[in-house]
Amino acid sequence: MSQRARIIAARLLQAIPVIIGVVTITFVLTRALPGDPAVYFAGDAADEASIQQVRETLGLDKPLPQQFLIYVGDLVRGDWGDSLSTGQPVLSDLSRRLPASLELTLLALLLSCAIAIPLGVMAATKPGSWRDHLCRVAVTAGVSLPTFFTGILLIYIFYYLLDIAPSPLGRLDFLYIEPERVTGFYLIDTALAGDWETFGGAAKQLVLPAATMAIFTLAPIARMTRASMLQELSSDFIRTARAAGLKRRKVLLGYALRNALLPVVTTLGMVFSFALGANVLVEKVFAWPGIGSYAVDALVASDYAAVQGFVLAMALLFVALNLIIDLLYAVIDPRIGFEGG
Amino acid sequence: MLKIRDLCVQFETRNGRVDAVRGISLDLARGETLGIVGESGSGKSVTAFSMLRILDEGGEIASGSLTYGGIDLAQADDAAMNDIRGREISMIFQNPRAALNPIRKIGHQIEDVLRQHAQATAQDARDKAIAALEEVEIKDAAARYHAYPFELSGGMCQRVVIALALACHPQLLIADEPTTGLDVTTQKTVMDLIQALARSRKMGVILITHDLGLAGSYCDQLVVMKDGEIVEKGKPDALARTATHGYTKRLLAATPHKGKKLHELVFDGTAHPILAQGDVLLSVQDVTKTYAGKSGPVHALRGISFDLHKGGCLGLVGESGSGKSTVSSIIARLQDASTGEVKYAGSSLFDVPAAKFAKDPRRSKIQMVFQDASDSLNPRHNAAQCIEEPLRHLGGLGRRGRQDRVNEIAGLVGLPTSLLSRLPHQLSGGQKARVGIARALAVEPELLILDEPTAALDVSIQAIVLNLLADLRRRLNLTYLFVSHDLAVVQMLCDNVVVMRTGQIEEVGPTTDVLASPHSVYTQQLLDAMPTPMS
Amino acid sequence: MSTAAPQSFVSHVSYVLRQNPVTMIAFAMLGALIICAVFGPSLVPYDPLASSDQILQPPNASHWFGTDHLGRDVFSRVIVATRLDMVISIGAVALSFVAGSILGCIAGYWGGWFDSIISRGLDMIMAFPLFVLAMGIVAALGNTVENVIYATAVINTPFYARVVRAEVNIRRDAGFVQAAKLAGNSDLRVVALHIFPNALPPMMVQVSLNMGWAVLNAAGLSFIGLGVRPPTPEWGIMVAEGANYIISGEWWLAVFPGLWLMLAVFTFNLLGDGLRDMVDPRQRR
Amino acid sequence: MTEISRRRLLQTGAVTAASLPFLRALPAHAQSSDVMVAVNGQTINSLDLHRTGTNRPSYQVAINCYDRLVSFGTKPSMGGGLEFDYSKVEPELAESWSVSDDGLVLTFILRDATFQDGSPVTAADVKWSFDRAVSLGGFPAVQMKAGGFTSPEQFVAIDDKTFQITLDAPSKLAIPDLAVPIPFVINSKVAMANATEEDPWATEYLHLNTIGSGAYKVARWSPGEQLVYERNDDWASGPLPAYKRVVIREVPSAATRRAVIERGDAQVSFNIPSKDALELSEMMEVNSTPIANCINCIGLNTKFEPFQDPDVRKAVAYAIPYEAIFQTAAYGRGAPLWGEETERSDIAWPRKTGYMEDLDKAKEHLAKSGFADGFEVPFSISLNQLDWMEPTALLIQESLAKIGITVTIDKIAGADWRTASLVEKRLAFHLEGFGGWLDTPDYYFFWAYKDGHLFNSSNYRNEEIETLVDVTLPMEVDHPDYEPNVKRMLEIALEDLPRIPLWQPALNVALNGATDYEFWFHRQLDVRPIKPA
Repeated sequence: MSQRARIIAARLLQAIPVIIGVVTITFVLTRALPGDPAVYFAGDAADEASIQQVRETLGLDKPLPQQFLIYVGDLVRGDWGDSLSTGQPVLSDLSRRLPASLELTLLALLLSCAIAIPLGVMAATKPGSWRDHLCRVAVTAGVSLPTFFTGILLIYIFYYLLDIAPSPLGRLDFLYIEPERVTGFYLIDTALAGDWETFGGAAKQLVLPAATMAIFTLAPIARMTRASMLQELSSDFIRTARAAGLKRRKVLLGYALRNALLPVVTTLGMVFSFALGANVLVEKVFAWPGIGSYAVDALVASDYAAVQGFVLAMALLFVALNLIIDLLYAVIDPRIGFEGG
Repeated sequence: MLKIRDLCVQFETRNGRVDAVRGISLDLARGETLGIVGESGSGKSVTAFSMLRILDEGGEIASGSLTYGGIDLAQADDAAMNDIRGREISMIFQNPRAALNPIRKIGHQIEDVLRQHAQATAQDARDKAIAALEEVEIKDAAARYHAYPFELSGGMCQRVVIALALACHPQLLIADEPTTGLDVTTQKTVMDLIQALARSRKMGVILITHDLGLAGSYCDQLVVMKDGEIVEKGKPDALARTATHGYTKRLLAATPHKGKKLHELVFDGTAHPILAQGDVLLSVQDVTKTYAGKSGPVHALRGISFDLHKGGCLGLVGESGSGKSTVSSIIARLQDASTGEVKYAGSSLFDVPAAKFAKDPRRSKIQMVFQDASDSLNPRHNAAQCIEEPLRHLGGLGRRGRQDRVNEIAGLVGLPTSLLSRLPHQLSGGQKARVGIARALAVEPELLILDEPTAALDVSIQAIVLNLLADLRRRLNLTYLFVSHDLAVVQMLCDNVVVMRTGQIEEVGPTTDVLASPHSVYTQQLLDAMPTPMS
Repeated sequence: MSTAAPQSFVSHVSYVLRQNPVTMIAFAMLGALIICAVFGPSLVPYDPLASSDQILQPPNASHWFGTDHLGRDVFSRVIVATRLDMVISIGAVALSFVAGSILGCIAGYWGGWFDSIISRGLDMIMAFPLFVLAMGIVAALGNTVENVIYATAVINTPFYARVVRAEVNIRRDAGFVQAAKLAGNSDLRVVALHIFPNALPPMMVQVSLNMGWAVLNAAGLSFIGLGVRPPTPEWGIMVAEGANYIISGEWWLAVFPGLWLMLAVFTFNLLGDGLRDMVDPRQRR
Repeated sequence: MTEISRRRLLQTGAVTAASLPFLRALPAHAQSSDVMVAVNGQTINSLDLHRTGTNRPSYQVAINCYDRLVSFGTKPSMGGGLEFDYSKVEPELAESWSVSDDGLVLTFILRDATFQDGSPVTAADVKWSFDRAVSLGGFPAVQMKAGGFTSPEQFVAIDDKTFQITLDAPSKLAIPDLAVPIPFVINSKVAMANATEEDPWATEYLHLNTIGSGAYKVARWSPGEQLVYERNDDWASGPLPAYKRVVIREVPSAATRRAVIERGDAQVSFNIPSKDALELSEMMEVNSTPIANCINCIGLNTKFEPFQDPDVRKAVAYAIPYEAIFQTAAYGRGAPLWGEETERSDIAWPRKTGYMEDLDKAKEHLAKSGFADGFEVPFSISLNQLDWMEPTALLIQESLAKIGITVTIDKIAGADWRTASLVEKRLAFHLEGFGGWLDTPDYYFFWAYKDGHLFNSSNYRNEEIETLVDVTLPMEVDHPDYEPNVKRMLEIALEDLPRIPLWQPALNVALNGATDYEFWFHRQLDVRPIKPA
């Protein structure tokens, strides 16, 4: 489709300066971090000589611009450098940890949409009623608590006291064997392999952390759904539909909600990129081997390669995300497609 | 077929109950076309909505009955109403493009209605939808089936809405201002289509409009409504002669049509002699304007030239897209032209770019009155602040001086000082138009550009504002450039007229000559579309 | 048209409050928060920094919210912390509001080059994982309160800039803008005095959301150890430290500051609609 | 939801908020008895201890998967369970060994042992491993130097079963330094097969695989998540461990770790905060062994002018609320180091300093000093050790304010902490928790009191200490001059007081469903001796 290709091209063209900007800022930011990684990784009783030796292996002794050129050179060749804190190449770390975070965030968003959108629609149909206020209050309460607090509270109640939830020890209880890696998403890989027992295990592990993040992302989605539904319900084509005698459900869902989805999709995009970054706390509490905690540990240890790799991955993800949203827009609203974005 | 007995409709609003309709009674026989005429706020639309029971939030039928084919619609339960809507009675609305679901193919929207009323099964729904489209004279309906509303023109959309409404062959069609917002020429074709369909199907039609001329030429019966009550009933031609109620008379007088004089619009209007014209104040020489559009350059203006004499009033007439607004904003120095020259009192206006013109001493000489008053007044400033704004930069007066000037101008345009502290959304259409004019006159301009100043107003208020403008021109010795799409209004106010079409001038000359013997075919079309006086 | 005389600002505000009970409660809570912030230190029964030998006492008569692991009174610390957290949220929001508005106006009104550069810049901040950016700033410049505020402000700026850019863009060619130009206003005055004030209502909702978010962000930073410097009492740190004590049974260390934090963020969020109605001229009757 | 806990829940009825904490630990879940789960807060970043950048938690792999020539014995520990006995050296891979009269030549006879791939362990493997330990540089090389092992020439494989080391000078630390984790024996044949020109010591291969003769081998390692040990059934160098599989799970949040050990889903929770140790000790076996030769102390940097004045240093020492700190920061775990030293010998170290909280004496000293009206100083603590440093700093801040010294607390992130405190030594007033591996006072002084050495974060220089330490370090413990030298060293340290000892910290390990935990000086988890309870 020519215009869809045009959207993709336009969006990618816009993305290039953003990526370049992000790479340079991260490079500068990591160098501005206090603390010399060479000392940290030279180990405890290392003397001046061994610290200098580590500094050379890391190439930190060269002047900054030269380091930057080397870094960009490596980047182009696909070598994202090795992370010192995990001893693995950054790329393999990211490829193992990104699916963990994505799986958690996507499931959380799915959960929160399944709750927030119906809530938004219900609140929009009866604006100002007690139900509208109740929904607004409940959803706002969810977003008012820091995620780590909700996380630990959920562990305390469902795991520690009621022993319903499995032990919050990462993505899979050690009783199960890790599924053979296809997409890195445990749920998908186990389903593909038809190993339903591990699928159950992985799903059980996902429930609490996903719930924690879902509670946190309810508010923006519910609020946007309510606002755009209110706007659509007051538009003329809804009156035409009602005048034509269409059933309430058809008018509400088929006509109004379909149109209201547009701004909701944009909000989803924003909430997703925000949630992916903010689930650092959830990962810390649930020992989830995600990308957030990886970045935080790297930052604390001034592990430059890991931090830069993480930020670049997130930037690429952000660009991909915007691209998907644009395409979704073109699918939902033909007008966007027609005007070429 | 339809009997309405003293219907009352009430609305629950923030400051208590409002009676939108106060006991009206109507009858409609099969195949008859009834016109309901009234100005905004007269309750005509509310009556229509109450027939289908699709009143807005907080509205409910307080008393009275609406019997249709034996059923009292006021009491009918939802299930029954659902069957009636669309199958027995259906409705079409004002701006057609907004009345269709923007992201769903028009064919599917028609199918939804058909399937809802079990008029079609999944298989033949498609053919039935295409048949419905053909009935409203849409060319190659099969292809149009897959089109989206935004891909169609205004007129085409209205045809689709009609197809939607008539898909299930209802007995009664309610048309709420079906043609306002459409171009004059398309208005005529749509109304003819509705009339033809009504006759061929023996269908009752209720036409709701504020345009008495339009209602007169298409309806068998007329009803005039004001503030929720029916003030006049009767046949159109009888009504012209035997109008009893003062309001109807004023409405009849205020409706402009061919050959009508300006002062005749208002009862006590006095005719004024044609003013002597001074030398050339404004001369536009071969002005062109091209925009860089998405798919190649767009030539909005292809070489426009005309002169405007001091004290004169030049009409600039053309349909939407003719470039008349572009010319006016170039002259007002809100945007720059691509090529060409505009001389004002001898000196060129183009030597100072539009962006820097704010500081130019001639800024106060050229002012403009806008069409949509609610869009052209800053929602956060009250009337006094709006008028005072130009004084603050160009007037050179102190605070007290500005205060007196504002009051003086308000008086001049007939705006009571008590309204000066009101915000725009607390003023009526007419009051907002007066504020717009007062603001333009605050800095004593010589040339006033009027961009469709009364298009958004009700007929009776339009009459008053037009007379006010004529009066001000005479008293303050102003020169007018009157931009409009409505030839009827232009022929009353302007000495000379320029007819424009797609960026070029079709015809120039004194208004009387152009009206009497138009040279270009296009001008003739415009003349034919003008409503004729009530016979 | 109702012809009642236009209400003054105060009567309009009271009108908005009456009309929406939830907003009424929100403003009442805001009042309470401000009182805690201003008179906090003189109201509280104990010195929030003084440790004592009664370590980890559950809530009792003398200590309504119990004591923490250094024997300090949790109730006093929660009340006194209000001032710091309000400073953080209002400070961060004010900074990002001003920066966002300026960027948004320039991008929205002048468009062209300005628009693409600013938009790409905003995309860059948005592309940056928010938490890492905040951590980077705080880690690089030290964990003082100012740095926490700057970090939060930088993250919030894109939200405002996007809203302002959209609002200014729609109104760029509105009638009243052209009228303002006719009245002799320079472009700058047109944007600042005519267009921008009309973009305030949607901004108010964003302000309320971000005020809540700023406090949560500070709490998140504290959880990783980069928050405000000890021993200054701040809800974020208290919840972060207290969270580790829940499992071992001392739930009051985290629950009470968490509750207060929730109430504050809750108030900020509910304020959004009320603020918008007050600022929106069309609401006045 | 296991049967036991559901029934217990039903008995206790609905759980109300007020009674939240009472549901204490439950018996270990019905785990298969030959698998053990240990939870740990730190992350392992390599399987090869000699690799540059390998962090401290990764040492446990070298301990559990590789053998050394010799090892220390064990003795009952003050905090319960067993701990290593520095004085007894026992055979591990070497059946027996002999030292030449002049103490320069050490000859070891190897036992009949095989690597995990079945090939026999030969002296050539030992030589290759020792050459690797001294040649790869970094911390391993420095630690080997402490025992006198510096270059490959010193190591000779006489025949398959005999291995000989020749020292440049006799040193009492030589044999003990062979028991530290660094000199582990690698299967050199497999290693050399995977070596390349730029990587002669096969660091890349050893980074991801364990090829030793130890009690366990690493079956699976997903960095940042978990590490799984499989038992090597034909382990020759010691009693066969009880567990067939051991899972080490990395759980960053202390709260989650506590929940998991209480619920019994993990049998061992390593290095838990003192508060948890105190509370968990009521319901399960908790070992809190004071760490040998390790002191939590306050560093007074001589670069900061007021701290050059001995009276100021003494004033600070008398103004420290020792008891309150020990209760709040350590919850009474570990050994107090303030007040009069009564029951221990003159050269026992760490020892009580003789100072106690006495504000009047503190004010007296401050008045005598050049800073009578007090001064302002930033107090730096490390982000990675907040659980004991923060409460301590807060209490010190509060009590110093009483004598006019105002202190602002400054938290410093991990990487920056080591640079600032140890390398650049620019932190004026800070906390420090160094512990020497070799359990002799002179070894502690070598690192912490000699000018320019890494852990001397106070920049302290005392000519007498400089010479005394150099002389005493290699001296045998039973040498006549040893005891007087050490006594003199302790006197100077406690008089000059560049570092004010607070308490000897304890390493807390909770066991629920497992027992026979042994504390080791390297402070990592040795899983070999642990058995199901």
